[in-house]
Amino acid sequence: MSQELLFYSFAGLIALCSVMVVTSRNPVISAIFLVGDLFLLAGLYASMEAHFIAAIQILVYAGAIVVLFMFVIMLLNLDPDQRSQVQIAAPEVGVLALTVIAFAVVGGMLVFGQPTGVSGEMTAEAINSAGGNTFTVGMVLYTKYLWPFELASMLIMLAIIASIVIAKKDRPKSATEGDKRRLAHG
Amino acid sequence: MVSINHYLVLATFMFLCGTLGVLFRRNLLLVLMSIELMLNSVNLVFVSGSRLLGNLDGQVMVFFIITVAACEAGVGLAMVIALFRRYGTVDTNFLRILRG
Amino acid sequence: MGLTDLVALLSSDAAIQIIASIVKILIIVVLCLQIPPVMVWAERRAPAMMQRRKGPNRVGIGKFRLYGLLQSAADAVKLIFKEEVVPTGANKVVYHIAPIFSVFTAFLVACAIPYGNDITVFGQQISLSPIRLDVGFLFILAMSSLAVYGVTLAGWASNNKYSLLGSLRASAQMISYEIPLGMSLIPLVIIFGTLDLNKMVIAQSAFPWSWGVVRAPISFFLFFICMFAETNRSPFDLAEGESELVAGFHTEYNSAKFAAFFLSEYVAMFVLSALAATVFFGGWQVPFVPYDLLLKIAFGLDWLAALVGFLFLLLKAGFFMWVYVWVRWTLPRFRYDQLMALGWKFMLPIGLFNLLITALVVAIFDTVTRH
Amino acid sequence: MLFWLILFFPLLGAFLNGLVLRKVSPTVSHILGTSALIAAFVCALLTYLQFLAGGGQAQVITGMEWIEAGTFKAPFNFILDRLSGLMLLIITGIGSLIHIYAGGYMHEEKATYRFFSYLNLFVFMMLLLVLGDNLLVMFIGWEGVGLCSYLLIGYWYEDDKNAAAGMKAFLVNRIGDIGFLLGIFLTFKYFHTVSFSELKQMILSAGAQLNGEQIEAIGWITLALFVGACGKSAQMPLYVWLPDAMAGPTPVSALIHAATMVTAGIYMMTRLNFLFYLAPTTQMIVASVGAVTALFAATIALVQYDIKKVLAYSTVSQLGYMVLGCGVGAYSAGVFHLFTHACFKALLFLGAGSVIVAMHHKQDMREMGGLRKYMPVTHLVMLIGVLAIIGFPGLSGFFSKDEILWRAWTGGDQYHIQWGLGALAAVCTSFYMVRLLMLTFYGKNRSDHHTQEHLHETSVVMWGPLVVLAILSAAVGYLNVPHIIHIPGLTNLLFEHYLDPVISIPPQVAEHWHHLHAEYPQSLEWAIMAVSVAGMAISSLLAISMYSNGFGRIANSLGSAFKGAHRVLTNKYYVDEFYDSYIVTPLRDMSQFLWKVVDVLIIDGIVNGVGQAFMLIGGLSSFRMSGSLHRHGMVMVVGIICMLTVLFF
Repeated sequence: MSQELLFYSFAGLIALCSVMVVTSRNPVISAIFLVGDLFLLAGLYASMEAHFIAAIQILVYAGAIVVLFMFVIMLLNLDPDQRSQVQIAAPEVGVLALTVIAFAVVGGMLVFGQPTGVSGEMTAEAINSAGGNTFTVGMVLYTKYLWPFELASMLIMLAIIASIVIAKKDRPKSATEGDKRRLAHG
Repeated sequence: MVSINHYLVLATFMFLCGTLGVLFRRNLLLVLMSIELMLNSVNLVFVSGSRLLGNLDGQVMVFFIITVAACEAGVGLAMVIALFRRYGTVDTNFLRILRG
Repeated sequence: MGLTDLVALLSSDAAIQIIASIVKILIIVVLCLQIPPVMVWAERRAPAMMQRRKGPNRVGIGKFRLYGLLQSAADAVKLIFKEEVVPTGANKVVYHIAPIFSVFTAFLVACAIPYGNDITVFGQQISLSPIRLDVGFLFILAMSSLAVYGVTLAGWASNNKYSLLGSLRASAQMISYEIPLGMSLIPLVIIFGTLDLNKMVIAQSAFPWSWGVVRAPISFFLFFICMFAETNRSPFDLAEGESELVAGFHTEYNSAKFAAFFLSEYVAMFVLSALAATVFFGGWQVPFVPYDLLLKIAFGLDWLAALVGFLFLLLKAGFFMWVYVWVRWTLPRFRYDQLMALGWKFMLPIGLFNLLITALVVAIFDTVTRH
Repeated sequence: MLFWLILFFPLLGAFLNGLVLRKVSPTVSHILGTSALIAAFVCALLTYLQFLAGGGQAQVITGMEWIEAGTFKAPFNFILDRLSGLMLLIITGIGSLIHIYAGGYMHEEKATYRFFSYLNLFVFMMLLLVLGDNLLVMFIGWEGVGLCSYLLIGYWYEDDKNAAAGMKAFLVNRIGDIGFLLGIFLTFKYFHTVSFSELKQMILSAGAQLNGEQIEAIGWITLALFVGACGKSAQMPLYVWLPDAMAGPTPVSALIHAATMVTAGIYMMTRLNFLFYLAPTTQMIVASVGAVTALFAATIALVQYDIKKVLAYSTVSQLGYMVLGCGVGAYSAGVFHLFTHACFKALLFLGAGSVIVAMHHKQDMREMGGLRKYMPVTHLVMLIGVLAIIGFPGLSGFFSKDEILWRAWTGGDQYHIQWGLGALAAVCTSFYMVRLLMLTFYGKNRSDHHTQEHLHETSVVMWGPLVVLAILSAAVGYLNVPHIIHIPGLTNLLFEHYLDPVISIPPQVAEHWHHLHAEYPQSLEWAIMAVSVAGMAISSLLAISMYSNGFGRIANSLGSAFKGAHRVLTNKYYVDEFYDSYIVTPLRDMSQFLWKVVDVLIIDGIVNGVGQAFMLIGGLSSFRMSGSLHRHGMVMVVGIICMLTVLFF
């Protein structure tokens, strides 16, 4: 009972936040709702006994990624007229309708679907007796997924270097003639 | 008891929001945020699946997705900044360098 | 519903836990609300002491002046009853949300500190921290990483360039020092083998030579520096360098919302002090008195023992609070590039190195003891 | 563990010198490079002593897996037996001495980190070559030493001549490498293994009767491998690179082009002696090539003026002896000559290097003379070196060279011609070596005033190693005293017995060889020895009389009397010119054709054409590209929806 209450309240808020992320005119508001979304999702994870993922979700997603978004938004400090307007033309409307319908169909299928799959051994009780969620996830991560884990660290290294190289302000580059022509064209 | 269907439907809805954000928002930052939304919906599916099947691989996968998302956000935002420096805008209406 | 039903409902296991949680949260909130006045008083009296002057000592009730302690109460009253001014260009919603966010995250972290060993009430085991998770350690890191939002949003929403600059500085600083902070704490996790803070405290025992500060001195050194940087305190208080940025991110805030920022800043200081005490100085352990012995001394009453432990925790945290004030009136301010260079080029490499060494030593020690 | 350190130290030295410590002073790089090698030598010595104490049985040291495909296996396994143990000591020991010396020789250079890095890498590769338990690991070392040789010959690459010499060495070696590779392929095809130990077991085990096809294959395998050996060990007709290789610094000439790398061919043939024993035709070819090379190079050396060129041709000639030894089945004699030659030729090169340093990098002997009084130590050690190489009785060359000649005579009647060529080459050797000594150290000094003023003995860093090498050159001969001479306290033919476990005559031909050894009387051996010593003495005296005071009357009149022959010899039989006009030029023309016509016109045309065609097609269809991110995204989403629809319904 309380589980369902929890789920429905969280789910409702998540849905609301998701809609607000996409529809807010102001990117900062979007980012705030994104944080809310992530926070609520972390709550859902925690309710599913995935404490480690919940903590990581807040630590990395809310604590780092969205902060980065916020930073960039403030750094760019867009003029109000540059805050985007949704342009609606005929093809857009068609695609919008099609997408919504397609997702509605998928959602409908999911409501009545029956899950199938091979059950593993790590049920909630097994996890608790084996030393808790963090411990068991760690064991899986550092044994079965050791190499992917190392690769992921390599990926992060690459991303750090790439970000620095891309965003570095080495010498002021103004738009070339060709770029200006294209911009004027577009 | 909350069944997995609940989570899946919620994830589908989040994914829909993300998709529409990518398709219709003209601000590159918003596009990136929408992508984060989509990734999160997938994470939700993984975690709920992990609980349903009693298999921790799903949670490990979420861990990796978060890693990749961090990289994606870092590089993506760096590109947004570079674009803004060069063209003075992050509105995709004005960024049509690949126009044929 | 009759009275007996009500009693039955109230004495059910779940109800006891819920009531206990509410009580715990109330205690924490009340405790945290007392921090700023006391600290403001301390921050006035301490420099006075250092500079051989008197400091505030007049305000009192009648003849009871309490060394000027009531000056803070008077200030608080004045602050809250001031007129609220909202800048015209501000983003109203975000402007109002920001201080709430700030206080919220600060209190959340404060809720995860173990204030004492578990006690048994009505046959129910109750832990003395409102939020008790087996990943409590991660929870604290996660929540303190959210503190940056309050600062960032406040600066942005104020629509003031000094606020924005201050908030950018502050948030960049907090993000930068969060990494060495985490790096300095992870070796402790390796050493104690748990993410549960209360278990960490128990693992440290009552004897100072097995406390975290002895086992991981470099970690403590890093943590100690990060404590100041994370809370934007002197000597790292560039975010509100008065001579440069008016007052930093809260330039445009006044009255109760300013008080909220004030509150959250001091709560954050308290939380970090308490965390330092918990992780490095044995938390609620009474030095040289093991918990079993303490329990015997306390006539076998676990709540009394927990109370004593709680007081010792406050004592230890209070020491660090005092160090905050002490340092503020002793050291000059850093330059911004120095701050960043210190964080990224000095603290982070040392933190990584320390982590590596600790992991190696623990691994070797484990292997040796196993065979 | 110790064994791995032998390989590790030179590699570490190369790594540190080449990649890490590039900015340090020459002294530091010298100390680093040298100490890496000395450490390797100490490890090698300890390993070797351990190995001998363990009874000296061959052992395979298992490294890591390398290539595995089906039945083909080439792991990084190493073999430690008496042969590779000896080579280990030669390479690291003489290498250490030369490293020490190089510090003095190169001290005026600026970027010596490059030099010492290459040198250490060379030693590592050479160790790999020597220690590898299969043909492929040996091939890595084989190519690696070739590479280092190329890099070191062209060390002073600013000079086009040096760069060209390096290139020449590299290209000529390629021809030999093709032979070597063919040999590896054939070995695997017919024996299904490339491992030495497995191959040896397969050939020697009495039960394994080889079929006719395999016997025939052995002929071709050995021939192909011998082509490889020809390239690396500078035999006819592939010797041309070695004299040019003297463009490199002198320590390089001493280490690579005299003591170690060029002996790789002899080492390889000895390692595979059980195969060569089964191929009499190849052995005949090997012996003939060796003998012809020995004489051919010796005659060229008679008239050279460049001190290093003389030594280079002398090296080619001496290598010819070793090959001759292998060809007549006297592998232990060949390896023994390799050993003594490594000592005295390193000594001669390093001595020549001292002279060159003293002469301010002038190498022409016509400008030298009378250096005895300026450089007494160098003179003394050079004298020992010359006496050793010409086979003066009692010094090392006497024992090793005579052993080869004796074994050539007794190898069977078909080898008497080769013996004759070898004996003639020995006569020439003593002539040109004594000539070198005379022109350099005796008579009047012919250099200009400025050079003369600065003539002096070199530093101890340089002459120290020379003294050690001189002692070695004098002494190592007593390891293999022929059985007709009795020296109290010394066992005869110590070295030959030492190598017995390595030299394994297959059962099929064992009888023939044992038969050969038995039948010759002692008096014949005395006679052969007398012939060599007499020839040596006569030609030495001739040289002394001709060159005791510069170019005397006899020398000039002889030169003018045989003008034609002199010119041919001075121009090295026109071999380089022959190669140039009949091989290099046609090849270059063909390459020009391939480049200008086939590559640029046809291949590039096709490639660019394909690209341009796509550009054209892309340009035609590019009008659909709106450049709008969202349009593209929408198309993608619609596509995914369509695909899912098709999949589900």
